Order: sequence, then C-alpha cells, then structure tokens
Amino acid sequence: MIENIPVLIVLLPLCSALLCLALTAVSRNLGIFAVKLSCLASFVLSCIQLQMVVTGGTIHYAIGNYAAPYGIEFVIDSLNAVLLVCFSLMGFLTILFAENFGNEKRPMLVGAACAETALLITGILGMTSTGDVFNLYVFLEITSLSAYCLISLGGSRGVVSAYRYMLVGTVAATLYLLGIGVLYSVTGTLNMGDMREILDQGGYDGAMLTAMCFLIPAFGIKMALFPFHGWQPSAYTHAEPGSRPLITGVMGKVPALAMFRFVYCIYGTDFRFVRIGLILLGIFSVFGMLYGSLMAMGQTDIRKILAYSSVAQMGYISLGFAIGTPIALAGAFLHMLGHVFMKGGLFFCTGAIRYKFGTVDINEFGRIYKKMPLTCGLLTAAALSMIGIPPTAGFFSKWYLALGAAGQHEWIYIIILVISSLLNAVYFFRLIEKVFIRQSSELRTRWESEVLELPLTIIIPVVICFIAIFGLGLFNVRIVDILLMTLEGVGL
Amino acid sequence: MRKTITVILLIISVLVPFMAFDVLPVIGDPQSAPNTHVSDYYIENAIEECNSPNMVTAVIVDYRAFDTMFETTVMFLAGLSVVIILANKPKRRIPAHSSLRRMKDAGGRPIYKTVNKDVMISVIEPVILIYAIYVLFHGEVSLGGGFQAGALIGMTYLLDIMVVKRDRPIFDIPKARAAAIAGFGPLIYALTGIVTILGGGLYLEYNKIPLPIHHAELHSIGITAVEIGVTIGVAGTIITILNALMERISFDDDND
Amino acid sequence: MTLILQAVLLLGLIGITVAIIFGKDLMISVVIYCAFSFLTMLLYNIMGAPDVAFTEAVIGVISTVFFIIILRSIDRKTK
Amino acid sequence: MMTMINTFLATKGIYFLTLVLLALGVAGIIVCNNYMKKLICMNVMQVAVIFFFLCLGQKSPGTIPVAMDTAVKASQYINPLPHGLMLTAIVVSLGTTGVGLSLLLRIREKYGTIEEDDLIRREDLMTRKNKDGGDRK
Amino acid sequence: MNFMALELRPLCAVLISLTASGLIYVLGEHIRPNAREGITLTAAVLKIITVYSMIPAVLAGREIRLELFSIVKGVSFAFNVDPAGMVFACVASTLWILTSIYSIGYMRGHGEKNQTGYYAAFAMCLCATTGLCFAANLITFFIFFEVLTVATYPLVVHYRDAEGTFSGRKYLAYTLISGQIFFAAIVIVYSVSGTMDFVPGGFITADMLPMPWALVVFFMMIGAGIVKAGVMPLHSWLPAAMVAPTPVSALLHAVAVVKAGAFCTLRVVLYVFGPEMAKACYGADILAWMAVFTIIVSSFVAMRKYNLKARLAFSTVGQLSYIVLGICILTPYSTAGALYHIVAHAFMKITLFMAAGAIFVTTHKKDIREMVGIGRRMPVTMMAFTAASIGIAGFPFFVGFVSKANIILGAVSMGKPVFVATLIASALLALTYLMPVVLIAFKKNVDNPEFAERGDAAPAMLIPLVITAVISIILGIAPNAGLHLFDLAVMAGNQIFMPLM
Repeated sequence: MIENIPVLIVLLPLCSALLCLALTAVSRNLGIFAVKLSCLASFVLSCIQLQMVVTGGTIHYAIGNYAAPYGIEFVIDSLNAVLLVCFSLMGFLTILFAENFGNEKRPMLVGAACAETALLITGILGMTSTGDVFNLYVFLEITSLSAYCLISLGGSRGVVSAYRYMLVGTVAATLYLLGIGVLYSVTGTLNMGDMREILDQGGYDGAMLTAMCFLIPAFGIKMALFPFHGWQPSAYTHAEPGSRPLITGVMGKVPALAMFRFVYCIYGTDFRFVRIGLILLGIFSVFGMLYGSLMAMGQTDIRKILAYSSVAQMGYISLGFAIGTPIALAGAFLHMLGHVFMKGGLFFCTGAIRYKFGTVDINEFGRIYKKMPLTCGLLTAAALSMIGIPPTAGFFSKWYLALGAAGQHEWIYIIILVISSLLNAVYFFRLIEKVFIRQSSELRTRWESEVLELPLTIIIPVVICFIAIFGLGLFNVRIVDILLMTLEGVGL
Repeated sequence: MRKTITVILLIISVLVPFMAFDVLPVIGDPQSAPNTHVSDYYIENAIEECNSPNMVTAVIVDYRAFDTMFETTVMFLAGLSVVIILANKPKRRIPAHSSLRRMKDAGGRPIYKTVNKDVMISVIEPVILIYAIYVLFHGEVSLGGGFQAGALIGMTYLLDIMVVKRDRPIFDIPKARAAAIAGFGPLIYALTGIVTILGGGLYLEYNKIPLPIHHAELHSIGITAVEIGVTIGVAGTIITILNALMERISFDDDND
Repeated sequence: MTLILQAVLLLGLIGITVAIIFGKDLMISVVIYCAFSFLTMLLYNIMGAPDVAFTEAVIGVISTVFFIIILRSIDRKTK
Repeated sequence: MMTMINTFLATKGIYFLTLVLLALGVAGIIVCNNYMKKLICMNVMQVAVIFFFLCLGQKSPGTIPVAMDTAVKASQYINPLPHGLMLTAIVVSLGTTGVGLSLLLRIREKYGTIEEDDLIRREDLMTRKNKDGGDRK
Repeated sequence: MNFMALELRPLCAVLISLTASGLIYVLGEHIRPNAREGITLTAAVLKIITVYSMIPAVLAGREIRLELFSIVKGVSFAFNVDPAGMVFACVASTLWILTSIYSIGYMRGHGEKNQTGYYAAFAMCLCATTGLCFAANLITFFIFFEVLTVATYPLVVHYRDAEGTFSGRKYLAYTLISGQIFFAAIVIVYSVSGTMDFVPGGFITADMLPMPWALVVFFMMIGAGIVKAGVMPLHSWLPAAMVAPTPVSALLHAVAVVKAGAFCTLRVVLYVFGPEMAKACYGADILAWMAVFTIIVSSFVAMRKYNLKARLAFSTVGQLSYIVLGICILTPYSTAGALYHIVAHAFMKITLFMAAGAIFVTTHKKDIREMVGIGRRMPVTMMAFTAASIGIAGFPFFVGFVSKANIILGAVSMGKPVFVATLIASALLALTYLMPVVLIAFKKNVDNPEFAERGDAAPAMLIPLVITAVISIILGIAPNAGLHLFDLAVMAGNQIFMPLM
C-alpha cells in the first residue's frame, strides 16, 4: 500500500472532485467536506512521500506495472517531492478559503465550483509528479480547463478574460504537443528518462532545437513569462475570488517546473544550443522583471498590482533557470516555493478584505489594519518578502539567485535583481502606506463582526501562509539541501 | 498593424522550419524512430499481455490507461465547466437572430416541416444505441471503444431533442444531474485502479484484480470496466453540454 | 499513392480554412467546418488510423451541432 | 515522376502542408475579429497537430493496428501509439470547444456582440463608467 | 539547556526584545497602557542585565560564539561577542531603558496616538540593533540591518500625516537602495572569498578583488553604512526624519539607526576589508575626506537652523562623521576613539534630544528664537543641555573629550595635519552653534512672562535626561567607570591592528 503513495496523492482530489456533485446533491456540505478531507489527506501523504524520498532516494512508480518506456511513470525526486508538499498544502488552504465565497442559495453551484478547484489541484499535482511528456499534456489540459472555468466565474470581465486565456492557452498546449511530437519523432519514446538517454547519444541537435522553438513559447505562455504574459493580468484580476490564491500562486509555477524538466532533465546542459536558449530566457526574464514592476506601479486595483507583480516574480524564477548553476536553480525553486505562499497569501488577504469590506481599490484601504490586524500582518510580511527583506523567504531566494549569477560572472543579472527589488519596494510600500498610514475611509463591514476578525476558514490559511513565509526563510538551508539532492547533477 | 506583423512572423515561422524538416523522419518509413522503439513492443505484446487484438485499445486503456483516465476527466471537467459557466439564470432565452427566424402559421407552429419523428425515434435511435453498445463491448477486438460509444449515445440524445420537442424529450436529464452522472464515469475508472491496488498490485495493474480467473480474462474485465467508465463519462458530458446550451436559446417551435 | 491523396486532402483542408477565415457568413463557416472535419476523417482513414477517424466522425457531428446551436443566438454576418 | 513526388511528399511536402495548416489556424486566431471564427480556427490548429502526430506513425506498407491472422510481423502494423495519443487529444479538443462555446454564449449575453473590436470598445466604456461612479461616491 | 550559559546570552539579548515587540503588538490594544509599558520596561531591564553580564568575559578575552543553524548554504546564523560589538550593545541597551522611561513621559504628556505600534517598533529596533552588534558574519549582520531599516519606518511615519509620509518615503528610498546595493556587494564578496565571518583586520585580500573592483565593492558595501550614518552627500533623509516624535529622533540619532550605520562602516572597513586593503584601494582615504567635508559643512548648516531639533540633527550629521573619520584614519588609537565616540555621542546627543523634547512638551516651543529665558522655567533641563553641549564641543572632563583626543592622537600619529585641524575646528564650530541656545536660555535681564514661573518637565522625562547628562560627565572624568567601555574600545582597536604590528 505504501508504495502507491505517488499515485494516491493525485487520485484523492480527483475522486473527491468526481463525487462532489453527487454528494452535494445528497447533502449540501457533504461534497465540500469530501474535497477538503481528500486535499488534507493528499497533503499528509505528500509529506510522508517527501520523507520517503529524502531517506530512500527517487521513487519511480510505474502505473499498471509496465516498465518505464512502455507505460506511464511517475518520477518523484526530491525536487518535485518538495513542490508537491507545497502545492498540496496551498490547495488545501484554498479549498478551505473558497468556501466563504460561494453563493449560499445555490448549493449545487458551490459544489461544482469546489469540484473545479479540486480538479485544478489534481492537474497541478499530476503535472508535478509525472515523468511522461504526454501525460504532462493531459494534466496541463486539466489544469487549464479548470482554470478557464474558475476565471470565468469572476463576473462578465472574467468571462472575456477566460475566453482570451482559453485561446492563448490552447495555442500553448498545441505548441507543446508539436514540441513533444518533434522529440517523439527522433526518439520514439515519451518517457522523460528514456528520452534523455536517447538524446544523450547525440546527433539530434536539429530536432532538439526545433522542439525548443516550440516548447519555450508554450511554457512561456502557460507560466506568463514576459513577452507571452498578455493574458495573465486580466485573468488573474478577474478570477473567482475563492480559488484565486491557487490560480495565482500555483498555476504559473507548474509549467515553470515542466520547462525546467525539459531544459535540464531532458535536454541536459551538453546540448549545443542550450546556451542560446538560456540567454534568451535570461533576456525574457530581465525584461519581465522590469516590465512587471513598472506596470504594477500604475495600478490602483490591488488585484492588478499583484497580477503584474506576478509577471515580475516569474522573471525571478526563469532568471534562475537562465543562470543555470545548481545554486541558482535552487534559488529559483526556493523562490517558487516562497512565491506560492507570498502571492497566495497576498490574495488570501485581498480576499479577506473583500470578504469583509467588499473593496479591492487600495485607495479605500485606509487604516484597515485597525480592523484586521492579522490580515494586515500577513500582507506586510508577504510584501516584505516580495521585496526581499530578510529574514523572509523572498530574501533568501534572491540570495541564491544572486550567488548563482555571481558564480557565472553574470553581473548584469545582479544589477537587475537589485533594481527589480527596489521597483517592487516602490509599489509594495505604497500598498503598506495605504494600509497603515492613510486616513481611514468609511468602510462599512459587510458582515456582522464575530469574535474573530474573520471566519476560521480564512484565518487558518492566513496564519499558515504567514508562518510559511518566515519558515521558508529561516530554514531555507534544509530545503535547499533537499533540492540540491536532485539539482547537483543537472545544472551547468 | 499588429495583425500584419503577426502574420509576417507566422509566414517566417512556417518557412524557417522548412529547412529543419530534415530532422523529421521520412513518412512511412518502417525503420524510423517512432515506429521502432516503443511501438514494436506494443504490437508484439498487445495480444499476449492485454488480451486485446485492437492495439490502439490496448495502448489507450491498458499501457497508457492513466492518460485515458484523465482524458475522461477532461471530458467531465468540460461538462462541469459548462454547467458552472452557464449557471446564472438569464431573464429570458436569447432570441434567435432575425436572419434565422422563420414565420409561424396561425396555430403557432413553424411553417416548415421537420424530419419524421416516428422514423427517427423508432428506427434510427435504437440502431445507434445498439451500435454504441456493440462498440463499447467490442472495443478491444475491433474498432472503437468507450469514447466512441459514449459519443454515439450522446448523439442519440441529440437526435432525441432535435426531433421531439426539446421541452419534453424522451429521456430528460437536467444538466447538473447529467454532470453528476458524468462524474461517475471517471470514478468507475479510478475505482478500477483502486481495486487493483487493493488486490496488491500497482495502480491499474489489471492482473491483480482480486478475482480467481486467468490473467487474460482479468485484462478483459479491467478493460471492459474502464471502457464502461469512459462511456458514461463521455455520454454524460455531451448530454450536459447539449442541455446547457439548448436551455439558453430559443427555437422556432418554442411556446413563448 | 496514399501520400498524394493525403496531400490533396490537406490542400482541401487548407482551402477550407482560408474560406473560414475570410468568410463573411458564420453559418457558412460552420457548415464548411463540418466539411472540414469530414475531410479530416477521410484523411485519418487513409493514414491507417480508423480509430481516430471514427472518433473524428462522431466529434465532427457533435461539435458542428454545438456550433449551430450557438449560432442561433449570434449575428450570422461578420466583418 | 511519381516516385519523385512521393519522396518529396514523404520527406517534406506533407510536413510542410501540415505546418501551413497549423499556421493558418494560429493566424486565424490572431487575425479573425469574430470570436466564433477564432474558436473554429482553434479547432483547425488542433487538427493540424493531430495530423502531424499521425504522420509520424505511418508505415508505407502497413495494415491498421488490429491483429489479424494474415499479417504477423510487427513491422507490418501501423504504429498504434500516436493513434492512442491523438484519441486523447481529440477528446481534449472537444472539451475545450464545449467550454469555449459556453463562454461565447455568456459573452454574447453580457455584451451583445462577439466581435472583438466592439467588445473592447464596450469594455472601455464600462471601465470609464465605473470610474465615474467611483468619483461620484 | 542552561539559559544563562554564556554562549546563549547574545541570543537571549536579541530574543528578549523580539518577544517584547511581539507581545506588545499582539496584546497592545487589549491590555492597559501600564501593562504595555510594563512589558517594555521589564524587557529593557532583562536585556540590560543580559548584556552587562557578558562584559567580564569579553574583558577577559574569552570568545563568546554561538552558531545556531545554517542561514544560507555554507554560512550559519552566528553570534560572536567581540569588544567592538560589546561597546555598542552596552550603549544601546542602557539607552533603551532610559528612552523607554522618557517615552512614557513624553507620549503621555503629549497625548500621542498609535502608542502600541510605537512601542512594538521601538522594541523591534532594539532587537535589530543588538543583533547587529553581536552578528558574527556579514549575512547575519545584513539581516538585522534590514530589519532595523524596516522597523524604523513606522517610527518615522508615526504621525501618519503628509509630512511624515514624505519623510518616510525619503528614508526608505535612501536606506533601501543602499541596502540592496549592500546586498549585491555581500554576494560578490562571498562569491570571491567564500567566507563571510568578520575577522579583525579583514579577510579580503588583494588577489581576490583586483584594484578597480575592490574600490567599487568597497563603496557598494560602505554605502549602506554611510547612508545610515548620514555622511554627506547622503544625509538628507536624516533632517527630514525629524518630523517624528522626539523619542524617535533620540533613538534614530543617538542610539540605533545612525550608530548602526557607523557600526556598519566599522565592520566593513576594519573587519571585512581590513586596514591594509582599505588603504590599498584608496577607499579609506576617500571616505575620510568625505567625512572631513561633512564635519565642516554640517556645522555651518547647523548654524543657520533655528528649529532646535533640526540644529541637533545637523550636529548629529557632523558628529557621526567623527566616527567615520576615526575609522578611516586606520590606527589603533583612532579606532578606539571612534568606538568610544559611539558611546560619547550617544549619551550627549540623547541628552540634547531629550531636553529638546522636554521643552517641546512643557512649553510647546520648537524655535530657538522663542526660547529666550527658558532657563528660568526649566533650570534642570537646561543645565543638562548645557553640560551635553559642552561635551559635544569636546571640553576636557566631558566624555566627548576622550574620544576626540584619541582620534586626534591617531591622526597625529599618521601625520595627517588636515584631519587634526578639522577636528579642532569642528569643536569650535560646535560651540558656535550649541552655545547660543544655552546663552539665549539663560539670558539675563529678560523677563519673558511665559517662562517666569518655574515649572520643569515631568519626572518621567526629567530623570532620564539628568541621568544621561550625569553619565556623560562621569564617563568624561573616568572613561572606564562602571562598564570598562574604554578598555573595550581599546581592546577592539588592538585586536584589529595586532596582526600588523
């Protein structure tokens, strides 16, 4: 039984999502309860799995017991074991959080939205675990389809942004299929490890380059890397408030992981054109970091600020990939982990403020901290982490990125990191200023105040994100050690 | 302007890989990489391992059964999404555009003739249904499989609501109910895997279904169970989407 | 021989696509999209993928019906 | 002559045509003003990729991948793997189309149009109205 | 685990303030003000005990080193108590308790709002200051340095008005930019040297960083320090931050922030680059000339300011440059002098600020020209003010003399007459801008009806400022009184220059 953990992590949210509608028809809270329970179980299982990977090394799980190139395989190395823990935790928190945003009068709809979120989690977890390129495509489609739906729930604007995202996302998925088609045409296999072995024999440079031309835009679109980010701000802004932390926090990271898998695990650094790809990636991320921050400065809607800041933060992650030393890659993944909680946390705060006061305009946030000290504490911590103030998670990922850049003598990247964090500081301190300093505006609470400032299902995510931001910062070495178990072999 | 640039870029992007076509295998070459490495294994072992003469079926529901499970989930997801997206209650159905509206006679009936209902309902639909069931259970031997069967069943429903008045179709399933039913399809699939786990095997390892029969039979049972799941999922989804879309739009024979 | 047939069918598909892009009437676009999926089905069959062709045939019908249902609510003419 | 055409098609021609189809699909998504056409073009694009995959699995003397008594050697059957994969891809494309159509319907209900430029104009109008409303408050 | 084990004490000292800060923030709005300030005072007393208890061990030359866990790969989060850090820690913890008492008086007398946030941020600042005193390596130092930057921000914008917001932005702009550049420099230093532990005498050698880059990195690192220390031309946030309440100004100018900047300069010049490298890359020379420029110019600017707090602010700018100059002369004497000037200036300047605050709370006067005859009304306050002013000017038997004399000694031994002249001239300049205040206050034959009646500041304000004034006289007469701070400073100087001799 214990050896089935990798697949159970993905299966539990799936089964609960499939049952959710039927259960909701039986009793209005049963479906949501099942989803919550399964997400929690999946989080616990992924923790156990992380422990297993750390002590026992990489897990290969052959589904249907067909050996690697013939069947589909889950490969859990230390890298995606850590990411799985993080993503499943965020999934669980989002499910908890989302409950507050449903339409009370229509339980079926609430159940359906909950099922969508659970399927999004399934897709994300599956994409993280899989070791098969086509299986990755299927999970990618699950992730995207549920994301289209969740984005479209955010009112009429949401529908339009979802439609645009759908068109662009389908182009990305098609490009991805083409890319793996080209790779398949020269290797005849779909398994990542097998593909690596065949490609390592050499002589496939042309095909690999062609595939790279398809794959970089494909992942770029999905992770909203700079020149391909067009769909992202409006989609993030208008997504359904309940599931927004998951969409903004996690959804962009998984394609980034897939991109890492292709560039470093399948192509490897011996590939002749890998340098060109990395330089290209570096240019994208540098401009993304600057562009995202500059655009975020001009916004007043907090959701838009955070959406544009995501463009910049994605730049940090792809910058780590572009530098390519193990330490920089570790930095990129640490930033990925940290950013899940930072961006997720910021959107938890946004959601909480919206839940209580019904506003998203930062000009109306005056002195909100008097009424919601906990939320504003997280808001501040996450904002500081985005800027990169120690001892939050954001500082340490920046540290590893800068260290990697210094190791490669890419001084320009260090300069860009400094400039970017200063630009971040400009708009995040503007936000903090609004929350703490501005004179109070007449915000009326929409709900009768309870004993706590918020319902428990919002407070738990907020507190856990707060702890995670500092925990990831102070105990980053443990995580980096685990990440390096995998990354040592793959970097430049 | 933007569009022109994009089109030019596209033309370039078509022409540039033209040089790179040498990297792709020659079409029809039996010795090319995709036709040798993994493919040969499937062709040689499909009958023996999976008890399925149709190799495509063997690939999709046995070797790569996990993909298919999520493919069915995608179908369910699409149905669910449509239900959610079209959940808001519009004040009234969108009227058909003037270019598509037809005149009605004094009795309120549309003046054009429709297909003969009797023929449709009594002849064509049963045939399609029987064919669907044949395709479902024969998927491993001949062409077809769960997906096609599900789509055929969906088409039966389609004919049904096209021919009979859509307010009173023969089998009437509300969209949310249909989506809930569609969910059971992938669930059957997933549970098949759980059964193999309980039998001591890995996920979807049909050999380990805890039944006291020969392993080839076990594969047949597993494949059939899975195909049934796919059928339910796909049929349910198509019915869901149809219902959800039809609900919104007014037709000529509606009683306003 | 099959390759030439494939090429001809592909050219047909390209022609249909151009017609769809430049067409002024959505209804016509949808109907020729139906033809498109029929040609695709033929193509798949020629290539020795009857399973895929079968699926495409069924899908082609269903998605065309979807399109036509939607089209009832939408202005047929487009710029 | 015939063999020359065949060789050309087998090495480059079919791939080129597929790529043209794909590019037309992408171009349609970008150029078309009408959201419905964009959706159709999206389907075209997906067909192109499916076709590309199936090309990879072709064998010139080959039978369909259903075991028959007459053909016995492995190399005589057409590669079944791309077929399996593309079945999945087709289903995904149907799902995407369904979701896209329902989104389209919502857009139509909300904005009364599915032409992109009209839509953008209306969105701008809404933004401006919201801003005015905010000021008045 | 024995919590009073010597190795754990630096950690305790940091944690006490941190806990206090957290407690105040969480409980602040729910408990009575007395309880809230009780937390502050308890923490201050505990902290002072913890810090003082380490002095004997440091004097005995024992190494107190605590490595907690790896903070980044290859570098641990470590505390190391050395004489230089000890001096600063003693000053900070001593002044925390005094400033706390004073704050209570000031805040209540003035009826301030947002007191919870104020006390929480104050405790956080002290936590960061103690942390950076005891930090054993660059990254630990940087962490506390940035925490200090952020924790000071709520204090600067305490009044939440437009002016406060503006100076808050200015403060952040200066400190964050320099902090980020500092960060980049740390990365470069770590990547070339592979170590980050502070070593007396420095760990960077010429072959690690060739010449032009050494200077660039030197200034990238020193930038953060001199921004916080207010060396011209990077000083402009400091007068702007005057809008904050007086205890905050006192904290900024006397205890935590500017001293942290000076301390940062000390660590970078003498513990990272080391005297040889600092001299070889000309960094020390350039910095010394910047300091000279600052000392002279700031004095002239101070003369033209009639707002008492602004005048004191420019005085701070000048005095902090003494420390920078003392560090950059690169002799054991001047280093000891510079370190001791941290002590000296802290006590003197905090007296001045507290006096200014007391005047403001009692009579609501800010402008010097309106203070004619105020000595009659507040004799004790003004006596303390006078004593501190004389000390700033460096009169013998006042604490300022000891430090300045040592710096001058160092300059003489290096044969730098310009520096000597500057130091002496600046003493006179200090007299010219501080003495007028005293003279105006005690002007005879003026009957200002406002000040006719005698009514000094409230005891909570009066007592701390008298104590600091008295301490600044005692330390001037006996530099080693009580805590052996001068010995510690000399020890630090010797440690650094020992390998060279």
